[in-house]
Amino acid sequence: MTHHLPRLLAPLAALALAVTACTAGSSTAPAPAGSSATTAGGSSDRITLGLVAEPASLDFTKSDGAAIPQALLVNVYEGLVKLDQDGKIVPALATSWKVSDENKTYTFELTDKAKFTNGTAFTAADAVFSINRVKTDWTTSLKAAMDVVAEAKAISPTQLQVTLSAPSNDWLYRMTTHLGAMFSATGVDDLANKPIGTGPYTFTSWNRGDSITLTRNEAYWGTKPHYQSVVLKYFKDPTALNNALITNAINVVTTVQAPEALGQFTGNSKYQVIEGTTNGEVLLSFNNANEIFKDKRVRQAIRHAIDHKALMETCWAGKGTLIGSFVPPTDPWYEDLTGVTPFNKATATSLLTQAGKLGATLRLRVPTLPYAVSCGQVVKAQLEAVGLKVTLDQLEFPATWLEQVFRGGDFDMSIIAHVEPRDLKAVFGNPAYYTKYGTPEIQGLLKAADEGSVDEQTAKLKQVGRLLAEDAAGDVLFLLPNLMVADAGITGLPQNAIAVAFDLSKLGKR
Amino acid sequence: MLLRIAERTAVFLVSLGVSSALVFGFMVLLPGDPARVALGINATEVDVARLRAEFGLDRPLGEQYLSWTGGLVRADLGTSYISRAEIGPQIADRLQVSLILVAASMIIAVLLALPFGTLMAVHHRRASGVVLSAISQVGVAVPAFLAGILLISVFAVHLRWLPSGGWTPPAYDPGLFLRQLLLPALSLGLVQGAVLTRYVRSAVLEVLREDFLRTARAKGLTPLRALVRHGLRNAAVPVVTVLGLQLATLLVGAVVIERVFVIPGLGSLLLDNVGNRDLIVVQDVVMVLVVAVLLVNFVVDLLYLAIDPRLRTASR
Amino acid sequence: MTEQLNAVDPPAIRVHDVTREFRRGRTSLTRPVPVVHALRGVSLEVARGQRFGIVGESGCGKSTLLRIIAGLDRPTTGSVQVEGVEISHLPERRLGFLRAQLQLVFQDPMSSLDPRMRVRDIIAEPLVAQGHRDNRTRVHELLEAVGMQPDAAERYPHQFSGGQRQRISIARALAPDPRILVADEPVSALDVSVRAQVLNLLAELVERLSLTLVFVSHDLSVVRYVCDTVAVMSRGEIVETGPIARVYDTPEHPYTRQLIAAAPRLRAALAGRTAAVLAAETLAAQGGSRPTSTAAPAVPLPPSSPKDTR
Amino acid sequence: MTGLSRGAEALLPPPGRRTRRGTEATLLVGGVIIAVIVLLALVSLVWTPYDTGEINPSERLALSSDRHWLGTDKFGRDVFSLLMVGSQTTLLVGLVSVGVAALVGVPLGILSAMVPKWWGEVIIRANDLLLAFPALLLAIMLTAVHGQGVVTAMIAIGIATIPSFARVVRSGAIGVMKTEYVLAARAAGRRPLAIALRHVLPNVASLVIVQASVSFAIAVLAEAALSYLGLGAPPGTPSWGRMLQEGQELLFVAPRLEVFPGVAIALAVLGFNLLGDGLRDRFDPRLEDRR
Amino acid sequence: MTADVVRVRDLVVTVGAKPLLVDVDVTVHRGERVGLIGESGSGKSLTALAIMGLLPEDLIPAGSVVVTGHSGGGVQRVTSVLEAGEPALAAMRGRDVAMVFQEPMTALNPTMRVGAQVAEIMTIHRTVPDRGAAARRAVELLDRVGLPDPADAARAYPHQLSGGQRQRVVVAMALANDPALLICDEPTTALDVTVQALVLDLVVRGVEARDAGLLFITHDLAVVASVCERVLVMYGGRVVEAGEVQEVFTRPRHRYTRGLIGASDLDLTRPDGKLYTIQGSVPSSGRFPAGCVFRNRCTHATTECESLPPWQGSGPEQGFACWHPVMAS
Repeated sequence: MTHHLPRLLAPLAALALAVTACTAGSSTAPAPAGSSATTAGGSSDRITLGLVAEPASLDFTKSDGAAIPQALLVNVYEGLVKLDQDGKIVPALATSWKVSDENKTYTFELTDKAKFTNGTAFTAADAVFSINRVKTDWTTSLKAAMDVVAEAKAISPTQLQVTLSAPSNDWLYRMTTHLGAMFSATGVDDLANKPIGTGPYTFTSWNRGDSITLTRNEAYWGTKPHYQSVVLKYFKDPTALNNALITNAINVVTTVQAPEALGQFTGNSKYQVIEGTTNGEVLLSFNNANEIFKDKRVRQAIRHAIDHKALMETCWAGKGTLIGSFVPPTDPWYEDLTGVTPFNKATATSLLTQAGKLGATLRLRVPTLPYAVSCGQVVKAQLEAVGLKVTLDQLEFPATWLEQVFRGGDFDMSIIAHVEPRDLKAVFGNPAYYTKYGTPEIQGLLKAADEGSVDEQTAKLKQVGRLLAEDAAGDVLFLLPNLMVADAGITGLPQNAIAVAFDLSKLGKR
Repeated sequence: MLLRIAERTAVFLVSLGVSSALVFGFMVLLPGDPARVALGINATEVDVARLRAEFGLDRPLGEQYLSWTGGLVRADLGTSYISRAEIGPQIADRLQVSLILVAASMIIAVLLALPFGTLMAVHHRRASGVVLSAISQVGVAVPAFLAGILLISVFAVHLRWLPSGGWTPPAYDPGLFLRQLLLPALSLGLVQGAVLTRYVRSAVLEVLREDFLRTARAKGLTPLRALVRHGLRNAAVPVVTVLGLQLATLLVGAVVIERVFVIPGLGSLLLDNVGNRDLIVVQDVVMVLVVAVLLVNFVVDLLYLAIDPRLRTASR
Repeated sequence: MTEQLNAVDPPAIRVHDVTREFRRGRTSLTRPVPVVHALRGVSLEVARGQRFGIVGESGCGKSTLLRIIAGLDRPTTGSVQVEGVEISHLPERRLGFLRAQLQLVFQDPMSSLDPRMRVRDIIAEPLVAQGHRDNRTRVHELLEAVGMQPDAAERYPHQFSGGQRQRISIARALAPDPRILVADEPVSALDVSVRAQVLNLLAELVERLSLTLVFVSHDLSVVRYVCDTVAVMSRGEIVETGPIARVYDTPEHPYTRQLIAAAPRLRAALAGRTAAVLAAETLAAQGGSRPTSTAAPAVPLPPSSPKDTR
Repeated sequence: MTGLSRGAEALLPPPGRRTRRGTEATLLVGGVIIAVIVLLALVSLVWTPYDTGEINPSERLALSSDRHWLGTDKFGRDVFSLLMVGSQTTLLVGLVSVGVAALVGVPLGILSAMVPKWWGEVIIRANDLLLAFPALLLAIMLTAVHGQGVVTAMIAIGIATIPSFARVVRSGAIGVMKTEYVLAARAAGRRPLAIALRHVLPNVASLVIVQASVSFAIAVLAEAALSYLGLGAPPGTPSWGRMLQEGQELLFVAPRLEVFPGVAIALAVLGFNLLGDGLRDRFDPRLEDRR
Repeated sequence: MTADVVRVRDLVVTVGAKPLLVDVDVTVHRGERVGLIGESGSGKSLTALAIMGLLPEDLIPAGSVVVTGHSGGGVQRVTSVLEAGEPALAAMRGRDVAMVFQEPMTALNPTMRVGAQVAEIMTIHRTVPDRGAAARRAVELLDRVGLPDPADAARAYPHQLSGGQRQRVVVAMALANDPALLICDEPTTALDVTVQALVLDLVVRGVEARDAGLLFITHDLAVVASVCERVLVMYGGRVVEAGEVQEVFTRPRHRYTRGLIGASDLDLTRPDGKLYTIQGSVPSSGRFPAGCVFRNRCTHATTECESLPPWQGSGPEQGFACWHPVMAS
């Protein structure tokens, strides 16, 4: 036999080589740096971050999905303003701004140092172009937030004036998201493949299915980042993500998908574990258009039935924050409302009995996301313990879940984390939304908050939060924690994940 | 001989045609409007209609099918609905990854299966054969991804000998490429090898009972030489069949291992794009996979002709 | 039964100018599809009560002919009449009368009985297929007729020896009380000591039930014992027909002569007809002139024959 | 059976075959494993040590103990109970998918052997085309249409298994159609359907049983793979594949959650494979004479 | 008398506890043609396989089998088959002893050209200087066995030849190294009668030309009478009668031999027109009665037959074992 082995091996080896050779010449060959994930730990020039959801495209003007702005905003694209770690709006490309005319006119002073990576300088004209382009070219749902803009004009190359048709506190906030990303008037031909921005990093390559590589923008107008290159590496499997950190294939796990697994990193001096907060309210949503949920007692019973502490303990290893409302602590109008409907099985059962819905069957349709799948099982068990029947199914995320639950309304309850910042209005202010909620009272308060002063805004939104809790429009199970694990020496990692962007510019090394 | 090749080629081409229609038909059935998915949850009807027109989704199905297959023939796989990237190069990259992984694991499988399967067959009555046979049975029973997980936890996490996953094109860093390839190829290869071993064993057993093998021994060949000179080629037909089937299923089946080892292969591309409802990508990937399988079958058919002269003249 | 036999009746079997061609798989792109001429213009007539032998070597077309007579295959051209009825163009569902009139015994005692069926069901199958119910007594009758115990009915074929299986096969053939029995090499797979038993049984049954017998064999001596008339087939043609004694003693066709010359016979062998003599005579009968030469003529490549397809 | 003179044929055990004893041992081990799994599944219909729907945070990730023989998972559910209930899914997936495959594949195989050769060729080529759609691919495609779930997985695995049934049955049926007893049945006046049912089907039944057993094993593996990818049993439906998937994220915290379902799957596959091998040898016509 | 090329003494072959062959004695001398006859299950083929050392693994032989061959230059090579190791046996097979099997359809490797298969047996034993010579000699051999156009035939694959042609190839192969003993196991059973005559002639002339011994196994008495000088009759795993062909077939002593001759001869009928038969059928292996193996089918069986009949005769080459022999007339 042994004589035959080399002969057998030879053609196979040849095949392998042939395939190999093809790779080198392939059209979308990634840059060497971006293609590999090991050895990252040793290089001071390069850092590799492990992320969970890979973007489907690089063009957030055409495609939804949090992954694109997470990677590109603040890093490749910059806005006029951005959000700091405490949730405050701070300058970015705009060095300062003034609001006048009953909060309807915004005048931004722009930096004159910024330059797009295609070589052109950033001017007010680009800003006007970018703002107008949202209305004309964007196709994502976010664009609606720009509808309030009546006019944008360049007063001088460094002065931009934006006039709103009505006062809106929300508008400036939205400008911190990718809605406010500044594009070069001459650099939007191929956004899906060639993003051009003013940010501290330039887009270098995208090895689809694997990683995106960003390179330091040596011509950046602000403080240049420490790392020469940043690799964002995407993992579908949480275990693989953790393994990658353990085996030095990555330096940072940006989102710990299985909090139970944190155990292997805590107490190990090689790693630092970062626990912060996010905007991600894990919402047990009700389809309020359904007959059964028209009865407030049922909604309240469900809130009473759920032992939130045990739930968070069970499905997210106790990591996270119990908030009892739809407002995260990083918003100024946050209030701890966990006491509104305390966990009480007896109350729940008696409410259900009063409503005549004891033994009713509810369809809990959750997306295929780790926390939703986990929590779904706990919710099912807890609701069944008070006399409801729950059928749990799992819908592929995003497509099927969007199709059937979100758009189709074919569900009784679902679980999903609403990670968009300040999404109170979107989720509970719109009867057409999948939660089918949005009483005139709430809508009125939301409008007043948007148009009023900052103090008014805070007061009104507090009221909304409380109303929602008392009316049990849905049940916020808990607030997702921002859990990261990183090599011990890495600095500048954001404590809280409250902005849509993952700011890579502060990353450094001790 | 030429006729047989022509025959097989015809079957191959007809199969291609039929399966492309099947794949297209199936994709039409997929719920979810790709334009709507691409635009996200709050898109307006106007935007959706515009995008549908842009992708040609509003044209009659027959026309869509013809333009798609026409593109396939010209090796133009179209543009993704969502990422707007050209699909061809993307699939080509992924296919290379999958092919390397599958080829490597099949090499391991064959290197494992040929000697051990033969040994098991020759010694099937002895303790060594029985023990090997039992080991292979256990190997067959282990899911490949479980093998992968175990290999990672031992060799990557505990021993730190090899990376736990990832992929580097061989041209950039051959050493790293090989180190990253080893574990996934092993997890697939060991399991597939165990399966193949069973087939080699039974094929060799089958051949061992052939008259001509007894003739060979009556000529003065030792059992092993008789087997090598006369048996293996005759045992090759069933083994090649299984090998072909394994290759074919592995191209998709490797997706599990790709998931475990974070390898950007074709299976992952398919799975991701089903999730994204990037219909055209799904359609193309499925088609590429089907073509690959049919191609493998075609090659296997030709191999039959090479192995067994009886098939060259006699009609099946 | 015997009084029915009179001259105006049609013969039991009349085969006229039957050809049968098989198209084989194409072997080349350029050449036409090869056609095997299994039968080329075969004609024969079997009178009622006759015991008609068909002799030939493998691939000569005798099995094809037999299948055509039994309505299991169709001639490419020509006519086949059984009991006066033209069967060559009847669809299978209209062959009911043929199934009742003509039954078959096959060669291989292993493969001719369904291993998953009890003997009872095997024997009753022709009856069931023809719509009879409750065949228990008939099965026992038949078993007895072929010299087996009634308890055999409850057993399976593999529990019997080759000779016994052939008896079961005969019992099945006799079940619908046919007038014609067609036997395809019924003893060639049997041990010598058993062969004689089965031949005796066949002869006895044919006699007792006044059957018309068509007996196909490659072995002239077996045919000689069982039959009164013989047709010799070679390469799809009947080369010679006649009373068995005449054909055996004064063969007219060279092929018949060769067949007789080549067959080893015990007594002749003991009298000095050694292998060399056999070969020489065979070649001589064939028209070969150099019986002792090493360069024996090419053995003809037989067309599609059951043995060849293995 | 050629080669050895007929005498020796009856005398010799076919060389290269398992001995009777080996066959019996294989059958026995396979049979016992499967019997235990079936028994567990049946018992779990009426009783399990703990309710698998019940979530018990206070007992999360418990180690093996008297209370929980195999410990608990991250929801505090009893792993042994989960394994018991999970065996239902495993068996169900196997049964339905093998049933689907057999129901389509067997008639297809018989048909392709009984119709004129050319048509048979067309049927089997069409059947071969199905081979181009492995279970995983079908499952991914079907999931896209019907959503994830056990039913989708079962149908996908079932459809993907059709070709192997059709092929095996076809080759067996062709053999049967060549036998003289089929000729005899035709001569006796049997119609094709009766021949198919009374002669072909019973004589390929052993092949079907063996194929079913082996396919069962493959189905169990396929279900595990699908569950791992999130295309199999939904959460709340205990399944071994699902347990493997859920356990994986805790691999280093609680490796037992990976080991137990892994062992269960491997055992089930092993059991069905052994059963299939044993049955194959037992049904081997070459051993038949020696019964 | 010349030297014996094979000498089998007290050969017993068992599988498990079941005896398949008991006390078989066979001797073949150089240049002698010996027939081994019997029905299915009598043990003929097993005897042949035992001589070749090719018994299946789980069949256990005992006794002695000694093959005396010639390895050239007049040097004799003696192989004690049951004791020899595989290399020695391999050296013996195809050189000192060659074998022709029953089924020409399957005895040849379907994936190898015929000429190469013939040449192989010579290269294995290095009876020709090199591969080229082996190939040339193969063509020559194919010519000798009467294949038309032997050069073409050598390039053919087995399936392209007819049954008779294939059997000629097998004979050519068997004779290639001029073996001292040729064993033919039912070599013509699968062949047509006209082909059979020629192949038999081929075999006989082949061994005669080489002065080799021939052990010819068949169930056909007429064939054995045409080919052999001496014959052994086997039944139930035992040799029940042996002697000169003329003697055994004209004056059989054992009741089985007598019955076999009667049943074989279709020209001979009983007074009632029926053929002579032996009652019952051959039992399957291991089911033969103790004592005289034939007694359950024998019309002359008495209680005496329950004990083993002794061998009566001048030696293993002539004699019989029967309590109630046919009286020599």
